[in-house]
Amino acid sequence: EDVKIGIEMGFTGPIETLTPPMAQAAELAMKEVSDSGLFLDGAKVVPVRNDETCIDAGAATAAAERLVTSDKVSGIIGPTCSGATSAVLTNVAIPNGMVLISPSATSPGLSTIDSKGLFYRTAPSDAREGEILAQIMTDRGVKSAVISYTNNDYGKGIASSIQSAFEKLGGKITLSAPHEDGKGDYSAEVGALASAGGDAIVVAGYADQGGAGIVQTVLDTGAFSKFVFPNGMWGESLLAKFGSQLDGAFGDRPGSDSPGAATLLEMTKAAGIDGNATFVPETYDAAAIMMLAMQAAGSAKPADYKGKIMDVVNAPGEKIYPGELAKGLKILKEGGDIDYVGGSAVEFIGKGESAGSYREIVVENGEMKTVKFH
Amino acid sequence: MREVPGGSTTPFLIGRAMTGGYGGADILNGCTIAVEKGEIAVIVGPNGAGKSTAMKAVFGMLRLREGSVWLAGEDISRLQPQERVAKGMAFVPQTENVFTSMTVEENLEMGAFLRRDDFRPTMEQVYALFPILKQKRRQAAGELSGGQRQQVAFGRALMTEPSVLLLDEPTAGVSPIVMDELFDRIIDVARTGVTVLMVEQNARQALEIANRGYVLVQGANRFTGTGAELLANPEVRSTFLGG
Amino acid sequence: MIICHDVHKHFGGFHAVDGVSLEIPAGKITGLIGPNGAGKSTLFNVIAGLYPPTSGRVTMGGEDITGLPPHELFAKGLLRTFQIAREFSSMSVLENLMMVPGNQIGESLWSTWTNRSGIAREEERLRAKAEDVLEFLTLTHLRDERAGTMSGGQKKLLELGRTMMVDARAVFLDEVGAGVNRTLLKTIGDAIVRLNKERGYTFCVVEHDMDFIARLCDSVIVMAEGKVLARGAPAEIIRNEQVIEAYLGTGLKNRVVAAGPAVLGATAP
Amino acid sequence: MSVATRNVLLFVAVGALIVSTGLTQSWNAALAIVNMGLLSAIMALGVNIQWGYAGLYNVGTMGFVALGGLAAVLVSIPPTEGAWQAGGFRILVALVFGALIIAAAAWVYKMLPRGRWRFVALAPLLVAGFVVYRLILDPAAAAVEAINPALQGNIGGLGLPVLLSWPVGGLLAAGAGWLIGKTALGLRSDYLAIATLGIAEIVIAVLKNEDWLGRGVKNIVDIPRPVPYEIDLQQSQGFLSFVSGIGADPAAASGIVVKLLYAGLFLAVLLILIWLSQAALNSPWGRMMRAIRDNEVAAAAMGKDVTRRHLQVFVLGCAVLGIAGAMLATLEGQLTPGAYQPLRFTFLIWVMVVVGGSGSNLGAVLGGFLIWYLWVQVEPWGNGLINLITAGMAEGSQFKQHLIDSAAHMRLVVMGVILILMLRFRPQGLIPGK
Amino acid sequence: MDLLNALVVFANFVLLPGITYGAQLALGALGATLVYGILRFSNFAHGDTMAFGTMATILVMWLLQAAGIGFGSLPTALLALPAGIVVAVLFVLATDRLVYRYYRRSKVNSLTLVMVSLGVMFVMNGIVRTIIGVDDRQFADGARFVFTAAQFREWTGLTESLALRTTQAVTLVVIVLVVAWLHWFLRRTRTGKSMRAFSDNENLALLSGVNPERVVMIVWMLSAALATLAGVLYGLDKSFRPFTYFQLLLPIFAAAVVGGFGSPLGAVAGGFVIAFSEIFVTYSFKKVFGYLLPVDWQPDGLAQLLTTDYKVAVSFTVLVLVLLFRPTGIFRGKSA
Ligand SMILES: Nc1ncnc2c1ncn2[C@@H]1O[C@H](COP(=O)(O)OP(=O)(O)OP(=O)(O)O)[C@@H](O)[C@H]1O
Ligand SMILES: Nc1ncnc2c1ncn2[C@@H]1O[C@H](COP(=O)(O)OP(=O)(O)OP(=O)(O)O)[C@@H](O)[C@H]1O
Ligand SMILES: [Mg+2]
Ligand SMILES: [Mg+2]
Repeated sequence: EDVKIGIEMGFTGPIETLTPPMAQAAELAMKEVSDSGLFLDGAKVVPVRNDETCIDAGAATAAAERLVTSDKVSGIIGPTCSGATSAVLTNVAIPNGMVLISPSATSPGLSTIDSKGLFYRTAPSDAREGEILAQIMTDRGVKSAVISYTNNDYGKGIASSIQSAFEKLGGKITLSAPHEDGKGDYSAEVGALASAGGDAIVVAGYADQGGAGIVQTVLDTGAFSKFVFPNGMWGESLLAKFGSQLDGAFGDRPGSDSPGAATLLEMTKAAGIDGNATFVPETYDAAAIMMLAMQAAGSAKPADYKGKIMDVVNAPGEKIYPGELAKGLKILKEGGDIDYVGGSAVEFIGKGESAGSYREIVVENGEMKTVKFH
Repeated sequence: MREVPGGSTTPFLIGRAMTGGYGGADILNGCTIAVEKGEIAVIVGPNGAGKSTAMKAVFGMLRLREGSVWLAGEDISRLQPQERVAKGMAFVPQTENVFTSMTVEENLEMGAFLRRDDFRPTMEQVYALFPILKQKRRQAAGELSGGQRQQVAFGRALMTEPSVLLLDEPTAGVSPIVMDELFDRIIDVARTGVTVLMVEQNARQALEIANRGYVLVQGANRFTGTGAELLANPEVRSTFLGG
Repeated sequence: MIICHDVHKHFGGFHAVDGVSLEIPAGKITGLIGPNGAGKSTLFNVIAGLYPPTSGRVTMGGEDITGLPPHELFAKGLLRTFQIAREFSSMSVLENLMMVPGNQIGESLWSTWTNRSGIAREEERLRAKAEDVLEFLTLTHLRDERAGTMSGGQKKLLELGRTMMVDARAVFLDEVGAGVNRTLLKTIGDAIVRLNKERGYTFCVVEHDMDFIARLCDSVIVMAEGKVLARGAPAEIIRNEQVIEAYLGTGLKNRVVAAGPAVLGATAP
Repeated sequence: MSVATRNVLLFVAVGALIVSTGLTQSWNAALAIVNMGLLSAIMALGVNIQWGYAGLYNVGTMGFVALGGLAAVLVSIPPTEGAWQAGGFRILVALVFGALIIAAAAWVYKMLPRGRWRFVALAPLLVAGFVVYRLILDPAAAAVEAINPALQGNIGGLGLPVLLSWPVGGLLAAGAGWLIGKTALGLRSDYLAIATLGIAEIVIAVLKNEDWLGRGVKNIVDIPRPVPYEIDLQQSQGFLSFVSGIGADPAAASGIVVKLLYAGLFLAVLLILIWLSQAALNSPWGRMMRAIRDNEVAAAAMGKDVTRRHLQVFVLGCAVLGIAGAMLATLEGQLTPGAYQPLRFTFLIWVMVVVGGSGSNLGAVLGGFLIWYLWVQVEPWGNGLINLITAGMAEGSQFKQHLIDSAAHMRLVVMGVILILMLRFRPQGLIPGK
Repeated sequence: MDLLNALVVFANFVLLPGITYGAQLALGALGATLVYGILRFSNFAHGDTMAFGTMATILVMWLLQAAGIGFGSLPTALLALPAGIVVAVLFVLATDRLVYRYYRRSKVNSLTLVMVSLGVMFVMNGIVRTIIGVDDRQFADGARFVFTAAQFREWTGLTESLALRTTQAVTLVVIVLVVAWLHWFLRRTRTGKSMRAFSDNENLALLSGVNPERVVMIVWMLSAALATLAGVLYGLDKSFRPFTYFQLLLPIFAAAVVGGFGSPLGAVAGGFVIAFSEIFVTYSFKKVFGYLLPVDWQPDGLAQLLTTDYKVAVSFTVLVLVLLFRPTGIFRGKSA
């Protein structure tokens, strides 16, 4: 019997540029599992896409309701925006005992919801990333900086964690100001940031959203010459757009020295997916984890497999990388134990949040280069 | 139905047995209005009789259920208003007859919209007729007094240099002195061969200059005759002309 | 009743009303005439609170009413009609009349929820009154039509009808006659006289139909170019050379004479 | 067909759409639509009061809905420990001070004649007032925001029952509406529209950036409920035995019960509001409002106080929107300022009003249900459309893949086409108003 | 020297960006204001018309680039612009034929038309995204700068610097030409006058012999052409993304309204009001004061009237204030 998995993401609305490769990555994992023939007695996994609209919690809830009660999915990858995520979690997932694995929700506020073990996220939490980025900045001799963050829970969270960590290390943030995504003009923001001044500008946004607008305006006006990018900014599109103008920019991305990230990049490339886009590894991993947990439980019922999610992600067990899902399925079938690493080196802590390990990236000749792992 | 005025030869402009309305009940009930070339015809009647509706019907702004409109021996019932303008017809509606946001001069220019020749002389004539308009030519027509607007509306129609002039209560709200000017001018215009059809409530003055008069009641012809005949008819006088 | 003290109204550099002082005596019918653009409607608008005057004062029964908003003037019993009819075009003719009386119980939001029977009774009364007015104006058959679909003259009648819905002290009529059938206008004139005689309404009437003015008015004020040109009894005014030159023209005299002296004789002393 | 029967049929038709969702998808999905439909109906009612009755073009709907949501937070969530001591009181002082400054400015504005002196007096008053206000507010706000910022950082609420927040939301929005009405109602049509839109954007900006108030973009996700949680029902013995008695699935049944409870509450509010608005509309008050909408100058000349009535209607409409906003936050259990976007909370509501028939309360309700239904249901239709189009295409063709990837956008296309068609056949709306 | 530096900083971060952004908003607002002024409704599909026209231009540009055709130091997109305009015009005329004409003939009220345009907006939204996708696209080629910040510093030797982008220069030239032409066209030409007459009183225009279909057609053509022009110039300067273009709708309407809806000059004034109130009020004068004031007078803080958090709020506050004193906009626009 086929297993349906819902993919509920903001296909229209503010983050519509981010979601298509994410959904494709999830479907890539599902195809891999289906093709292996090893999943739950040879079951196929069928993805069901649904639009969460990002901004409309009501529509997101309705869509999720439809996924659960009409499409009868066995789990949901998503939602992607925090408002939709919390609404779907409290109003649909928890009442119906449905498992949600969000590849992109990072807000600490979500942990206040008593999710009954139904909610997981593969994107690492903001706090950890802030510490690492602050460390990298200090190591690279940045003494003072400004932060421009996207005005949502992710942006605000990461900005404040960078600021506090950086100031603890003796640096100075001269101004931390938000920018709105999807707006036309960022001159005002850059004007204020430039006045505040500093060695570098941290752009805590999204690569093809307001973040790109800020970068563009900074480059155009010559306000700063050194960029620092947290995870959300590292996308192929950013480099395609600005190329070697960004030389010298640095930052961090989730990832480990494990070969997973590189493998996934190869796989996505082969499938015609933009593997460098934001949250693509996290989404692949989210889908993979869900299916592996089903396999471990030997059942696609949320109530059965939700308890297995922590087990398949965390040690002990055989490490499983992207492209090795068949291997993982096999081990689990045989009753073995696995430690899913995936493309983002995912590791769950607490109530199902990703611990996250990071790689340090610099731009050289318009190309991303990993220089170190943290 | 009454016989077509003018006997067997078709009049220059005729709305024949017109029946129709605005979608609900018929407003016009088989009324016939005709004018000869270079003559003045006046329609009078109580308020709501359908006089304005008849004018609109002649100008093609109302879909007729029955009846037809003929101009110079040609059936123009199917023509759009702007096509009738091209045929030399001009119409001054009873209300909303100026472009309020445009200046007086632009209003006059719009009157000459279809003219390709030099209309400056005609404009000078209009200004000579209504000197106040010249003074106010740069002012928006919406800022004029009621009577001044009527002058603009009339002037706009003159600018067309029409061969048929339809006027719906041109003298409503104009002062006596201007009214005299207007009637004089209407006579002049008719003398140059222009056919004039007008609705008037200043009916006595209007009928005095009319070659032909129609009394319309509930969308049908009640009395028809020369202006003098109607003026002389005591029933018409007391019921429709205010004694 | 209503006194204007040196009222000015300027539009940009243009002096539409240029220092008008006049009195509209209580309980009388006063005519206001003058060439097009003399400033009659503008003066009306100043008195009725539609425009604030540039300078000058307006008093009503000794009380300063300069610049009061229209609805307060209405409450004080000052009513006006508009030269270019302003009906409530999407409402029925009957509703156009029924909405007029002020301080209806049903206009308070609270009583629409609490005092529904009171409202119903009041509506009955208003409806009866409105029907009377419609009957008088020969508009009964249009009672439930949308006012916007009325003919030009019918709209004028409705304008007048609205002033008949309430007990007014002073009524300002701006060319109610333009576009109204002359036979009906006579009846209207009679009604105005009756309201004036029986209920003591004060009227100020702008009209270009001299027969009408002559028949109705106790006295006439002539305006030209924003100023008062002359005032006096109708018969005097009609013979005033200045007025003839500025306003009446010579044609009219001829016509009035042609129509017979009876017309003038009605009010001539 | 009489008007009444046609209206009944229209409601039956929309009801049938929702029931068919219940049959083909699930009753939970159908009830979710009903609940949001009820809320949409109330919002549409609010807009209809302003637009349909008085012709006031308020495009700031989202701001008032958001204020209602804020009320839900301020009333229902428990106070943050230590927040009041840390800075809450000083914030209060700052706000009172700010209000005083504005009052003083208004007073000065009234007292001084037009001209330069007014400006000379006002400018320093406002600037100095603003600086002092910020001097009091900023440190206090920072202190509050420093309290456990990852999870709190706000002053919290009063910890009262959330139902109380519905009237409070109405009052809050009405208060804001009064302020706005006082200043902006002199504007006409599209100018009023853009001004109200601007003010709504300002409200949203405050909600987004003043973290001490409602956590800003960090969102509040745990507004308590007036009805039991499904999960608690699923664990209650009585409920389980009841469910097994009728042979239903406990998860689905608990969802249905909770939604029905919400629906009952919402329906009660809607019915009260409808009764109140119908009574007002079909009375001389309503006639007066129609006259004002039709021709303000004439209405004023007929003794109607246009300004006052506009303000009255504006405030009432805002109050209804505020109530709906509080109810929405209650239903969703969260306040997410980023979600208050014009498309969703202004224009969609306007579509409901116009499609329903502006000026008609029943129309607004019908439009609310119908448009909400479409808003959430066109997505599968869009997908279906794409499947239909691509069915005949060669497997694996790039174009086909492209179209399939674009399926999400078909939702917009279908929505647009339906809107256009609906207006084409009934440009006056389904149940036209007077 | 310090004075110069202060000026340059100010110019680089306030003046130039403000002028450019203002001009971009103005261009967008022109098309919207034209439709409002003459067809008498707020066209919500205008933002998407911009997106559509830009998309058409980009597609043509790709063809040109594939054929190896360029435009020297100017962006190739400008070469493709005429074709883009033609496509957009055709598309918009088709919407008029298929959608708007029916409503116009049945004389529905303007709010219904607004809602219809909302429907058209949804459809165009979907079409654009389906054809070109949702991604951010940078399509400016040629020389991006007339002079860069580094060049400027080299020439002048100042500490502060200034950069001028090609697109900024082009936008400014275009806006001046377009507004002058439009003003002349509406006020002086026969067609222009007939359009104003049509908007004033449709029936009477008909009586004067104006062909309404022609007027409507010209309005749509102009509005589509202006939208495409605005969209392409904007996209060259920033980048093209359907969602951003959709979001531009609000500031564009704000600009049109604050300037006086229906007035081309107003659209320009409005564009600058909106742009400068965003940029100026939230600008931090710290650096400028740093050059101008003696050391011990210098502010500790950012010397900012309001933080950029409130950028949107500020521009709308300015807008509301302008409207309070000028209820129908700076240039006394129309009100329905
Ligand atoms: N809003 C305005 N702006 C500029 N000028 C105006 C305005 N309103 C009126 N005027 C001018 O003021 C003068 C007086 O106008 P008003 O309407 O008072 O005349 P009137 O005496 O009522 O004339 P009529 O008999 O034609 O109705 C006219 O010349 C008119 O052009
Ligand atoms: N647009 C319309 N829609 C529906 N009915 C209309 C419309 N215009 C006029 N009518 C009706 O048609 C009838 C005749 O109107 P019309 O304007 O032709 O009268 P009229 O003879 O010109 O009167 P008046 O002397 O008052 O101008 C009136 O009863 C009026 O109510
Ligand atoms: Mg008529
Ligand atoms: Mg007048």
